[in-house]
Amino acid sequence: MPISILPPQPAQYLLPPDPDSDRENEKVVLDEDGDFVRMISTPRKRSKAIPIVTPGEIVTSDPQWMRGHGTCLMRGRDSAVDGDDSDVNKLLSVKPLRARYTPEIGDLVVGRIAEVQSKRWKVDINSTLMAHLLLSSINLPGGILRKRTSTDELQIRSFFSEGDLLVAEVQSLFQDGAASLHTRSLKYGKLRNGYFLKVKAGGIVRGKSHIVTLEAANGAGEVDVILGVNGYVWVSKKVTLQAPPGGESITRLEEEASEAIYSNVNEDIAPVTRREIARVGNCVRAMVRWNVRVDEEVLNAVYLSALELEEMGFTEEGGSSNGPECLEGEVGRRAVEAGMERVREANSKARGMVE
Amino acid sequence: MSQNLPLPPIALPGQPLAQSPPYAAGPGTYTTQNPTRTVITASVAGIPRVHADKSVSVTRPSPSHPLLLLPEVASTVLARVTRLNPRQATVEIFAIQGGGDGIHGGGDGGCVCEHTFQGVIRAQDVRATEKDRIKMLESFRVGDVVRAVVISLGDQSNYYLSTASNSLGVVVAHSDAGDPLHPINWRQMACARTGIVEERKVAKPI
Amino acid sequence: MAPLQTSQQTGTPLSPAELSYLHTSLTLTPPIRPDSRTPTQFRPLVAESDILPSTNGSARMIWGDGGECVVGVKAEVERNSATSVGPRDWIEINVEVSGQRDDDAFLGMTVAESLLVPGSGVLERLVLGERFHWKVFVDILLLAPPLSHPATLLTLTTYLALRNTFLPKLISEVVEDPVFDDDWDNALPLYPVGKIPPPITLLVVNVGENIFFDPTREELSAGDVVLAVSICGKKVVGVRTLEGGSGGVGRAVVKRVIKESCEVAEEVFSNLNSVGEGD
Amino acid sequence: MTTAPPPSPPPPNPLSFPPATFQKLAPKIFLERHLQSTPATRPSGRNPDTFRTPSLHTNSLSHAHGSAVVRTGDTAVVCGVRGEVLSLAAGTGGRIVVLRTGEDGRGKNGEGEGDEVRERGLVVTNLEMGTGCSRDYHPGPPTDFAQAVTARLHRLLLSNKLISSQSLRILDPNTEEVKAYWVLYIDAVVISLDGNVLDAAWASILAALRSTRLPQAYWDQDTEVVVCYPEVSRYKSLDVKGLAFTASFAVIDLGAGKGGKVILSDPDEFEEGVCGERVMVCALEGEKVGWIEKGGGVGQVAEVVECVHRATERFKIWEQLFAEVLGSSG
Amino acid sequence: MTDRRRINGPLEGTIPPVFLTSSTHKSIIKRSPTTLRKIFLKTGLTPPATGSAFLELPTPSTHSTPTLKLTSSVYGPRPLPSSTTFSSNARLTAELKFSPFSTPGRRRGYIRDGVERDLSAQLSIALGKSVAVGKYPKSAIDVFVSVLDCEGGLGDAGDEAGGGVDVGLMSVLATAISCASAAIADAGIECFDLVAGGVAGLVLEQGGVVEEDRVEKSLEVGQDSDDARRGMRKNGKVTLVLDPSPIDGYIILAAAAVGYMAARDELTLVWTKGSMGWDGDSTDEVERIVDGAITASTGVRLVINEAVKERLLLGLKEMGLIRGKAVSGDGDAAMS
Repeated sequence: MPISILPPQPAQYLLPPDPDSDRENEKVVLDEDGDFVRMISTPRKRSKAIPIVTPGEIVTSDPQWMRGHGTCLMRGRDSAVDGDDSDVNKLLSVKPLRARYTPEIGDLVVGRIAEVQSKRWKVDINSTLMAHLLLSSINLPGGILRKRTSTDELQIRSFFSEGDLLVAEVQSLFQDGAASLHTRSLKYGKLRNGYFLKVKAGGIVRGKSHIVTLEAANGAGEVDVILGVNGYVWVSKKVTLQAPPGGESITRLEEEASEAIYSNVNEDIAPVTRREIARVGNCVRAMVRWNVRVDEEVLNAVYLSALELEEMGFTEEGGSSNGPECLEGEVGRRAVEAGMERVREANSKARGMVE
Repeated sequence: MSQNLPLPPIALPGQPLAQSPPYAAGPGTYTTQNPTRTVITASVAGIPRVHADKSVSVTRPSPSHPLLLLPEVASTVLARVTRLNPRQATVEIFAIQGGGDGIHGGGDGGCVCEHTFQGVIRAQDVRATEKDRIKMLESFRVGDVVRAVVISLGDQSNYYLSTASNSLGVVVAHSDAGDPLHPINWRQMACARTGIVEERKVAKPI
Repeated sequence: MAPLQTSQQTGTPLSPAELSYLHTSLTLTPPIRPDSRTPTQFRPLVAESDILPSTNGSARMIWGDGGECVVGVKAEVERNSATSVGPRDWIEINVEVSGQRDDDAFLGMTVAESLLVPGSGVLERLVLGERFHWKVFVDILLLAPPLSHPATLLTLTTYLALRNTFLPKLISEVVEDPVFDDDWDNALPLYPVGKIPPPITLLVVNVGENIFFDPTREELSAGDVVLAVSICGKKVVGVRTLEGGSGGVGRAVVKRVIKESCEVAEEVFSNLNSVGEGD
Repeated sequence: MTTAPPPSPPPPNPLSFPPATFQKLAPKIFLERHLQSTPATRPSGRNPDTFRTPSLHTNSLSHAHGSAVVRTGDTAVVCGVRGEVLSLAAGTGGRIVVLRTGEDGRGKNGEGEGDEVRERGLVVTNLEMGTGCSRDYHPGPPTDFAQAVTARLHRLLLSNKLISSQSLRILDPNTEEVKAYWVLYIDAVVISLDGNVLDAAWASILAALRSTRLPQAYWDQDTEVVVCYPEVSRYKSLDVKGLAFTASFAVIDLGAGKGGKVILSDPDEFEEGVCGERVMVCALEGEKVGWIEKGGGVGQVAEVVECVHRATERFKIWEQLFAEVLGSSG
Repeated sequence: MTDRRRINGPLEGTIPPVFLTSSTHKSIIKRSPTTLRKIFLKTGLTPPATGSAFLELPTPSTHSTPTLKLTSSVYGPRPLPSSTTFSSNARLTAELKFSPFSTPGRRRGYIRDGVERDLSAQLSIALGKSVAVGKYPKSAIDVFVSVLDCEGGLGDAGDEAGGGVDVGLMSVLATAISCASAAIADAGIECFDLVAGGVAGLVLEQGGVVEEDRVEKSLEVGQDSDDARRGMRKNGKVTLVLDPSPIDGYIILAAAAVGYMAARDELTLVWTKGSMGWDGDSTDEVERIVDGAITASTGVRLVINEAVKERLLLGLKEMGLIRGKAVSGDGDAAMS
């Protein structure tokens, strides 16, 4: 079936899998512009119904709460604030679900070069303001110790030019909130060998690890997923740096790698790897679609569930012409649900072991 | 000149001229890949020629619009200074004298641009030595005509130019009073009428 | 100016590596689309019709990527004008893309050309006796432009709205001023079942030897040529070329694109016709 | 490489450039050098008092009532004249002008005629330069220059009273009342521009007007509309009175002792860019002058007199060309 | 819409003349369906432009029939306006404008309308795919086409075309492509191939029944409309006409305009109007009509080739002349 046309339905969200898991203190609420928002530090012991806060709504008048983002004070009282959870802290904020990304120092972001200036790049990181990347904040080919010369300025486009994708860390913030990025690490830099997708900024959890390596199925090798905190995601074939057989020094290795870091040419990627890259991308999209925030553990689980679903032959009901890796619509929901189930099981098992 | 390659007297865009293995694509041509072979094809209307190095080129005979040149890295250009500040001089490039391995760069005299291209000469690119002691006001004045070389395509609005060579620098200048200046040495020019000496980064007269 | 600008608000291009990855994936046999769809598979749509009670026909569609389109059809009685303008003006199409100042020439033209194709028979149904006719206003509002090109979303919504457009039944004589039956149950459909239906336009992109339907924005960028094929029933009623790619495309590909569009369109029609039947 | 006419000061700079580069480098000096040679020659090879040879074609457009293409050198203008009907019936509220054609003596109504054309706006002149005719003009709203030239053309047309309002009136055949007017839309489209657009545009307008044939129209009382006879044989030529031709000049001052002021007839784009001082003379039949414009500098009266002389010479060339192409029936 | 920067007509508004009986232009000379009209094409008529061309169709023209006349000029590569972002490719823009006096019926305004925007966009697509934009970084290539005269059939109000598809705009676009392509070649801008425009139409032969009637009737008696139409078309009443003119008086069922690069056998533009069946066999209508338009454009391509060559030969001659002149001591000037 080439096209599926569905009747409109009220917005659906998958509720957090386990009332007792860590994930539970996140709720879906409505924010200032009537968008859906997600609350952090939502009350644990409150009702199970999705609390939706609308602008102007008084959330609490309890003075022990501190006003955070997305809230304001009205004549001494907090408004648009909700929550009583004290185990994190007393700061209360309402975060819109659909919003631009607000950069914070230390965030790992994926960005796209929007403009090249004489000594810096302007980078689109899904924020209201373009991020800056200074020529001095990147690794130059020829090793870390290489001195920056004025020739580099003239060849600034040979490092990054308009449209190029990169992964970087937010190094500092300017007065106006614009981020300043750096790529001074081998794990940062230009992106190739893969596929870029964009989800809403709130879809990615700020967590420990944003560079996830999945063992892909069907002999596709390893797939790297870079989950930018800003909602930009890069899925690519894992490229391992082959240590030369002589066992040379690590600096030599770095130098060699850095020669290629600004290459625009992809390596050979087998079709089977491409297929799994697409599937991983679909998993991320489906998770965000069904409001499950993406981190390493859940992504892994959802990916496995998606594979299982394919094995079981479950695609769109009645349809057979869909791509087997496709996770649009109902299939995606099933995969995400199964993945969440998997996480829950793992969690309870782990708890069992502890107990 | 080469060897019995039958070329048409006039080539038009899209017209196949030669096969690539023996011959190479020169200015005014491009190559198309067939499954079996690579064909050198004309990309402008003009006279096809085979050169000694087995490259095939197509040149334009039209006298009114001989060449379509764009400033490229390494091409020598003539530019007029339009603005000056301590860090850089903004210029408009009005003639390209070739030099780069430009696709149309066959002509010796280069070409006059129908439209001027904006460029900048940064302070550090004025001369090759003592770069940190360069003063823009002692190198150029607004209205001077400068011979310079393109060092980068630069950003959306400016080409980056350099005059860091003996043959590069101011070639035509006028004094404050409007009299023409002529070069005395590499850093000074004098007025023939009044004898006033002004400072410039002077191009060595050819 | 450029038709694609409506969908690519940011002029930033894709990176060379990204483009080459996409291009290679899409030229494989079988091709791999970034979202694993098969070449002829569309992204799911949410659609409903008869949403605006004060119109003669209306529909709304939402695309997964946030694109949303509303179409309202309104009919008014108009006296045949003395300076013969011809029935071509009896249907007025207005495309408005939110956030865009000019009306979109490309989209408007595409819809108008396919809707008013000679032989469709729709203009004949607008005749009201000797001196009057229906004047139909088709207002197409793209509330939220989708990330890819809006042509498909827009024409599918228009199809739904027109399919559900009813005109009051004329009860007066041919020579009289028109008087209508005020019972809506007796109203006549603008496109009766069995007659030639309204057209839809499918966007098709080819990459190498492969042809893709409902392309996403990045698939459009990687494509060699993008065609908008309008289909009405089993007939092709218009083909237009969209911006994209350098270099031309072989005639065999163009013919194949048109042929496959017809095949795919049949299924799209049958799905569209079932909208609203479920409830 | 040879050197140009002897430069007066000793060459302080031995650098030499190809002429095209030199022209761009120092346009004024380039022009001066050319004019200081003997005989004084302009960069285009013309003498200072030589106009470019004009060519004229008429009636080559299918949908205009009159049309002409004028080319002088590299400046080319296409002009189309199109008549549309302005109805004076209901809606104009009491502004119906009743004029009996019988008593329309030229002397008596001479003044009123021009005013009728002017007041009702029966002539609509426009000059379009956004056609890619030259690198400086882009599509879109007309530039200041285009607007200024349009205004000058419009003024010339009205002030020379070339079009009699009589030929624009559409009458009720029974009462001989004026019920409607023809409005002439005169659109001059510049397709190639190398200076002096005014002369070429004006000539194209005049030729287009003289070639204009309007359908025979009358006021139909029953339907209250203006109706035209379709037969081409019943089309009538527009009554264009007399001839008038403009001649434009640019003036450059080479300085005392170096040749003084030089008047350049029919300047091209490059010369217009260099010379600030301009003169325009509109010459009429019988060695009369209809309009003189002078600006951009201070000049001797003799200069203007010289221009007038050249303009009357130029008039004869145009007159002959018009006679050849349009026939002598003025 | 009033335009304050132009002189406008009377505020009351004017209407084009209304005639007692409508006179329609019908061409007297009937061509055979596969004969193309003769084209006059000359390059270099707008010397200030980098490249230019003038096209007239048909030639020789007679006073009684309307003609299609357009000029095209090309500028560039020239610097992009400073407001645009860096581009490693040239940006090609095309602007097609109808002159106020070019169309039948009403006088056309100066402000760009939807038809002009649409044709301009299609023109830039057709040409842009042929130009080697990668050779000209940071530059703009601007193509202008002015339609001075056209044959009608534009689908405008008051411009009836006998119930079929209007091919006026299609032939304007196709000739604009050819003319602009010649101008691009004249300019010496590098391109993969020259694009020629061609139009073909499926025409209901004289005496055939206007299609909609037939469809309606067959539906009423419960027949499958497609079968009826296909039957009708297969019975030989439908002919393929190359280069149909709006004044030929044909009833055109479907028409296609293409931009075609003959040396590479590639299409840069396809635009069809009217309904075409696709019944799978090799003789179906889409195939016929696209192939027909390609055939038409191939004929036009030969004219473009000749026009471009002619100008080149002229250039060669001029070069000779100029060399002679330089020897006699004119031309160069020393710098002071």
